[in-house]
Amino acid sequence: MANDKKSIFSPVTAFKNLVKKPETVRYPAESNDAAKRYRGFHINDLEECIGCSTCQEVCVNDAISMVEMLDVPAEEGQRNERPQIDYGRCCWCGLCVDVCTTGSLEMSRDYSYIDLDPDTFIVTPDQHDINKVDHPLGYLRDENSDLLDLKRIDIEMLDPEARVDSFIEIVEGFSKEQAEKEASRCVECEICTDTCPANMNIPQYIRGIFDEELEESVQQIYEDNPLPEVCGRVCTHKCEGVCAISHRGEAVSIRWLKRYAVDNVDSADYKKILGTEKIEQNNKKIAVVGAGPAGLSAAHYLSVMGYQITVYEDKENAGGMMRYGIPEYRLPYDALDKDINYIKSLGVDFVFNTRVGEDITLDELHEQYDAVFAATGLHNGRSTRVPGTDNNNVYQAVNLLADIARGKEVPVTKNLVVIGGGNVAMDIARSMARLQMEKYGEVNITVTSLETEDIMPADQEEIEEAREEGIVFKPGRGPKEIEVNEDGSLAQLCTNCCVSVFDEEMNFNPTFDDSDIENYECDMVIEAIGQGGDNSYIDDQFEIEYAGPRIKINDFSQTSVDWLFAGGDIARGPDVINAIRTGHDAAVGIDKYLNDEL
Amino acid sequence: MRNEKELLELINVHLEPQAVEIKREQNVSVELAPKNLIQALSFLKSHSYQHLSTISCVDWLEEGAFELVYHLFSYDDYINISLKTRIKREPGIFQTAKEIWPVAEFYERDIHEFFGVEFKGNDNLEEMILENWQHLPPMRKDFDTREFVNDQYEWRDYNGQKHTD
Amino acid sequence: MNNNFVKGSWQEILDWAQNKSINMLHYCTGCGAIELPPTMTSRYDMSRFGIGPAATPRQADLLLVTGYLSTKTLRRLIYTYEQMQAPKFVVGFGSCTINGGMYWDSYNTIKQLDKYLPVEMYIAGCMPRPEAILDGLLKLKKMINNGEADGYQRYQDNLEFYHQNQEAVLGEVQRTQ
Amino acid sequence: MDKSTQTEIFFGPNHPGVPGNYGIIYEFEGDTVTSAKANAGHLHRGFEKLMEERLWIKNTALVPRICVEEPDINEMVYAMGFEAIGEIEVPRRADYIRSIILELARIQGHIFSIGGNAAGIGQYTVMHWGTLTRDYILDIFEEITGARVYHIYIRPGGVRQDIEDETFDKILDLMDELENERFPDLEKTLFENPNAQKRWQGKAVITKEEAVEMGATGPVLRANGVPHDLRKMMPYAAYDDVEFEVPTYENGDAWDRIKIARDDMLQSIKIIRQLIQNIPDGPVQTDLGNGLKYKIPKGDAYVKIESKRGEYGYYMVSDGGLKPYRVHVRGASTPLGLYGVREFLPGTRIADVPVWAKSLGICPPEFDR
Amino acid sequence: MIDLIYKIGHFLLITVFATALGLLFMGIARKIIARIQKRYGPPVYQPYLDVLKLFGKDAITHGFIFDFGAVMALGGVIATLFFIPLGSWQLYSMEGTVLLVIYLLAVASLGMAMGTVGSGNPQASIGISRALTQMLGYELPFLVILFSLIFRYQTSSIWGLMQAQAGSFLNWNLFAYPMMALVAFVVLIGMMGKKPFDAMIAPSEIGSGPVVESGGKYLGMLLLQKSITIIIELALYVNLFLGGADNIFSFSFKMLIVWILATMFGSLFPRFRIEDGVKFFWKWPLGIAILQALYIII
Repeated sequence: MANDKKSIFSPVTAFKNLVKKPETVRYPAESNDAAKRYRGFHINDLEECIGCSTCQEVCVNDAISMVEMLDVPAEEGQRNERPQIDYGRCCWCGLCVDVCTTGSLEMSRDYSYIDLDPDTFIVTPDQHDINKVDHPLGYLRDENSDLLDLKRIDIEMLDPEARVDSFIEIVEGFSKEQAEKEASRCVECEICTDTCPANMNIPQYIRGIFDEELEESVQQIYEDNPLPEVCGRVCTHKCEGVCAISHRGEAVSIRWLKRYAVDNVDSADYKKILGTEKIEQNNKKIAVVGAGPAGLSAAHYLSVMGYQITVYEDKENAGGMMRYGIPEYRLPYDALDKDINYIKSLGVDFVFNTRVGEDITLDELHEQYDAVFAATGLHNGRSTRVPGTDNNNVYQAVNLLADIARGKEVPVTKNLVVIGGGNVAMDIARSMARLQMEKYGEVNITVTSLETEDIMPADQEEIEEAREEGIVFKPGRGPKEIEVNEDGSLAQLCTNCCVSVFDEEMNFNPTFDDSDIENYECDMVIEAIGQGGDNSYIDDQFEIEYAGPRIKINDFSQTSVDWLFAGGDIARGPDVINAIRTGHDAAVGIDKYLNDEL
Repeated sequence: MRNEKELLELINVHLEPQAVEIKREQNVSVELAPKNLIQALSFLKSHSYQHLSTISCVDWLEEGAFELVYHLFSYDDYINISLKTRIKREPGIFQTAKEIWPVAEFYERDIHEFFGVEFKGNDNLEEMILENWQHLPPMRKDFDTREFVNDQYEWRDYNGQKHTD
Repeated sequence: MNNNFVKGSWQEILDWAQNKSINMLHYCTGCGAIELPPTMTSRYDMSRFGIGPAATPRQADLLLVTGYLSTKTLRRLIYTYEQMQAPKFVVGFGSCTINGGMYWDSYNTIKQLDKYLPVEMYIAGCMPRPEAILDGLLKLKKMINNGEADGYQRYQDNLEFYHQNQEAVLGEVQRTQ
Repeated sequence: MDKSTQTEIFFGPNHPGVPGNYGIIYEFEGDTVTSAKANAGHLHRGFEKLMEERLWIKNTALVPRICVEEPDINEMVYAMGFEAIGEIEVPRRADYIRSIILELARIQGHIFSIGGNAAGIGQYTVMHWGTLTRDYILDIFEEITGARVYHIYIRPGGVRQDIEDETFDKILDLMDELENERFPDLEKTLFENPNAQKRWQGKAVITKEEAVEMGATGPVLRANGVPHDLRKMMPYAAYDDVEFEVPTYENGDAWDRIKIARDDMLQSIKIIRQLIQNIPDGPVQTDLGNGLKYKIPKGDAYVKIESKRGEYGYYMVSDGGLKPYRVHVRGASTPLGLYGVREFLPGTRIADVPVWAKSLGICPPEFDR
Repeated sequence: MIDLIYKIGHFLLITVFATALGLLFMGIARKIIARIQKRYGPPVYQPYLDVLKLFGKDAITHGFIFDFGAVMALGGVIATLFFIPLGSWQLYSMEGTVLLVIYLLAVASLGMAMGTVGSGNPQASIGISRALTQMLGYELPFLVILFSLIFRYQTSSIWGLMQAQAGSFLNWNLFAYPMMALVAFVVLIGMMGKKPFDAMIAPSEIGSGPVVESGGKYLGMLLLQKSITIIIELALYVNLFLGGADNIFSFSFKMLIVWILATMFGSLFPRFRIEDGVKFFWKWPLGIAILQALYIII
């Protein structure tokens, strides 16, 4: 206390301020701009925003709600909803900006909004904030503040060298930690659910994985998809294409997560988990034609409802294209059988080696059963019909794939060309690559397609993997002629440049440039440009309506003949998930139809 | 100066702990039976643990227990001890620590107000923070604040502009 | 008629004086109060506009509700408001006074201030910056000058409505009026 | 004493002399307080309950609101609790930035409370200067974090954004300005002012024994010659990398506590300079994955740090879920504001009640919560 | 009759003038304090607006005593005003002695006290008891000064005391008896209730003391009373120590100088506790005053 200086004159120094300029900011005459990072009112780029509602999820105060906007189209991958912000709740924390999946939501430096009417404190921000004037941007998210996990967990895959000589499944699947980490990336926006042809409860089953409750996941998956082992491997995963995370990062590996969930639950527990231990029968009988994904799906859902199902299949085993079209390295038969066996265990009868239309007519089915679901698929390969396709060394991909699946010997030559740019082309090319490797120790396969690589219908990763395995791509080429040697063997495939595949109305109408000719030497050509179905078993007996090449069905997969339902590739698609959806729809439809609700 | 290990030894010898754990550097957690706790507090206080940071209460609804956590600190050892004990949730009665630390009276009052725990020996447990509270003590897990707010208050709907879902 | 005219213009003069001289009550109901000192003191100095602090409710014209109101504070705030002398004005600060703000699901705060007291205007923010507060007060001045700030009359006219709402939350409320 | 000569006064909650929305009900006789009790709870929002209802990340926006005077302290304790339970390492640069923020916040808080203390004894000039000076620090905060008061900047795993080099320069410039211009002015006008000394010396004394007994920490202890500071006793963030002293005085009165605030600010300036000089490069945030899905294992932790008023602690419990199971806040002034009022206020002159309340740094929101 | 009207007119004029000047001084003070605090402050004419506004507001009464107290306070100061020479402008100031002025000012204080008792607020009671205690503090040295002046010049009339300093400015008591002038300056600060002697209104301790329950028109009246009091006290000081003035303008100017100085010092020093304040008055000012008195007497 003693050493505290004190003097009544010391404070007098403060009088110097009398002659100094005051430090007051004379607002509003002198404005004091907010800092560069200032968290002011929200602005939102309505074009960029996809209405994913993640901002709503993260909002601490329930200040954000999604409001329907009629002038924004509800396209695939986005909802016509945009965030509405309640400034009677907002706390300007900026978490919504940090978490915004597209980066459309931002903050301006504007901070002043005053009104007499509290009802005006709610706004759907667009490029202007609540004051409807332009302001410089304020707080911006950067990589540190970002709340999304943009990097996906890479799935373990066999190396190209290790996988190319066998049909062992190349994707190894997630470990528990990986799966949980990957599952944690999901923001549960449900954009994927809207996009999935089967409208699967994707966020819910991913949440199950995150919560370490796989049984919950399996339940959620079986709501809409009775073939998860299949879809967990070979689904075209449109969901991942629209995944909200994919706008700024890599999409959540939805497909692999689904696979993880079902792979790690024992099929013996399925009945308990799904509550199908005891199903009440209703003594109605349904016939399903075709044991492909659509047929299996319909059979599953109908049998869960208590119907007696008989599936007619002309091949010797169930699965359709899943078994006879998709090679084993992508979809091991064990996995397929796990799904099918569960459906069988529900009491579904299978009649194999029986072709409807030949062994039994549709009319007969109609008499024996209460309703019929037809899903016979597309099993006949189409030909390019260019000169030379009638040669013995020109094959159809579907036939070869089926033979490989049956374990039959297939012809393998040294120098192969595949025509086609779809997944079937990839499947056959890669299968043949494995056979070539077994036989010759090297891969020599060329894939030509009309489409250039950016519009090739095959999955990008399939193309990548094929390339890794040594397959050469020649995209944008139209087959012109297969030149045949005099001894009947093939010489080369002659191609011209494909200028455009579709015309202005987006119809298939390729145009070619004959000045650009390339020839590919080959001793075997496989055509994989699409398949057609054989609906004669229907057409012979009924006048059925078509929509283009496909059978016309309504929302419940019902055809113009009321007891006949159709699904799968003959009605929609072609892919597994659409087939499953039509099968599920048919199940619902048949139930309604038989209860006179349709 | 004791280090964490020596401290735990001391505790093991004198206090019959149910569990001890070095949480991290300078932080020790000790679980005790309710009957030993008050005595442990005065023991530790006489062994340089003179600073009572606060008393926390955790409602373990599923286990039917309230966990009382006494945070002590020693200005000699620079170690923080969290002394934990679990009492039955019903009826939720415990002894006061007011005799050891008079300030505990107010921490206990707080816990009584928000959890409904009674402290025998503490006669000053009247309402302190809340006013005319008629419902379940609000920090209990079975008190649902959102439900309560829904009943008690109305949220603005901005003339129907606000979409709720 | 002539009388009305005189009365009218006298009222205008009073409104004008009121707009030039506002004493706000120093009652920190919530966290927004932390931005009041900068507004009141040297940095933004709201006394430039004739707005100054008042020590007691009796001397105040302006009640700033700076954010959330716990029910316990609401009771005191109502007493305070009723002690103030008309004309008197209430300004709501930030989200909490509009729709609960941060504490929308808190069991102990009110959600809409205008159900309990007549509010002249709201300033957005959590909490509003001093500049926003100044903007708000300048707007309030304009309103007072135009005779539009009539909250205290609304309170008198709808006394039953306000009292009912107050009692719904607080139980019995002592009335000084 | 005849009861009839005693009169009861409601000191607050709306009263210019109280620190915030808080009340002291005291009875007095003549000019001396005879009994007092705290009338707290006006700021109760049920924070601890609200935190149990919100995701880990969402609570980062909630915690600063617990004590409006020292929001950063709350952010820091919360983040530390999360990291302690989840055993998460924080990048070193983030530690440094956190320390810089905390020290700026400390200066900001001290200068504001010195102003408040001065206003309590009627020295409004210093109150104006104090608030003005604080505002320049808030400008820095605004530049770093995007907000003046509630920064929401310190996050589990690190800090929200990196600080740019120009901002460091600005901070250093401001520190020079504080040290060379603003603090000397303050020293002359307030600390050398005989009236101010008279108002504070020997007032609101709390002895060492009393302080330890009730759990008062920080300046209350240091005013009794005990150099206790959690920054030194249980180093966190980057405090083990810097050198600084803990100022102490011997009398335990209001005057000593206010001098400690002054000396603390000078130490903070020293710390900030060292931190800025030695700050390492590198990331400022550990990757914790998707913010909506922060999950830490089951466990609990009592974490505490040194606020400007002493120990500020959180007891956090996680049940392994997406939300905290329980968070209990121990504000620095809790024992003083609730227990101290009753025990130590009686005997004080009415004129010294604001000196008492303000010099002890009673911050009601932290015990109302 | 005309004489009466003239007188009444004069009364009114002087009241209005003093009020206006007092309010202007308050405005100037605010501006100066603001500058010291590094800000701009309200406009100089702010106090006029404040008064106008306050008279436009509703006001709640706390009973007859409360009303009467307010009227008495205002009436007391207005009456005092008539006995103070403002430059050459004066009504009864020829007859007015310093003692009368002191007595009349006490009436005003009593009026305040009555009003306070009427309001029934304990903080107001504390405030008024402090005000009266403080009065005890500063009146004592002030009386010593007055008596030594009266003794020195052998007149108790303010006019007479003022006349005694006529001639050169060196005759002003400020220069003749600087210590006494200094003491009187400190006392003046105390009388005007400026810091550091404003314990009776201390907002942070007791709301605003005596006026805690006064709102609206009552506060307006108190503000007017305050402004007139300031003028009376400044005028007293100017008359006693700065030799008064020939005309109202230079008189006002002198008052302004004193006022500004008082304001500036007031902005620096925190308020005394009431007993410290009284002790202070009885220590330094009283001691010096007595010394000075002894010097004069001997």
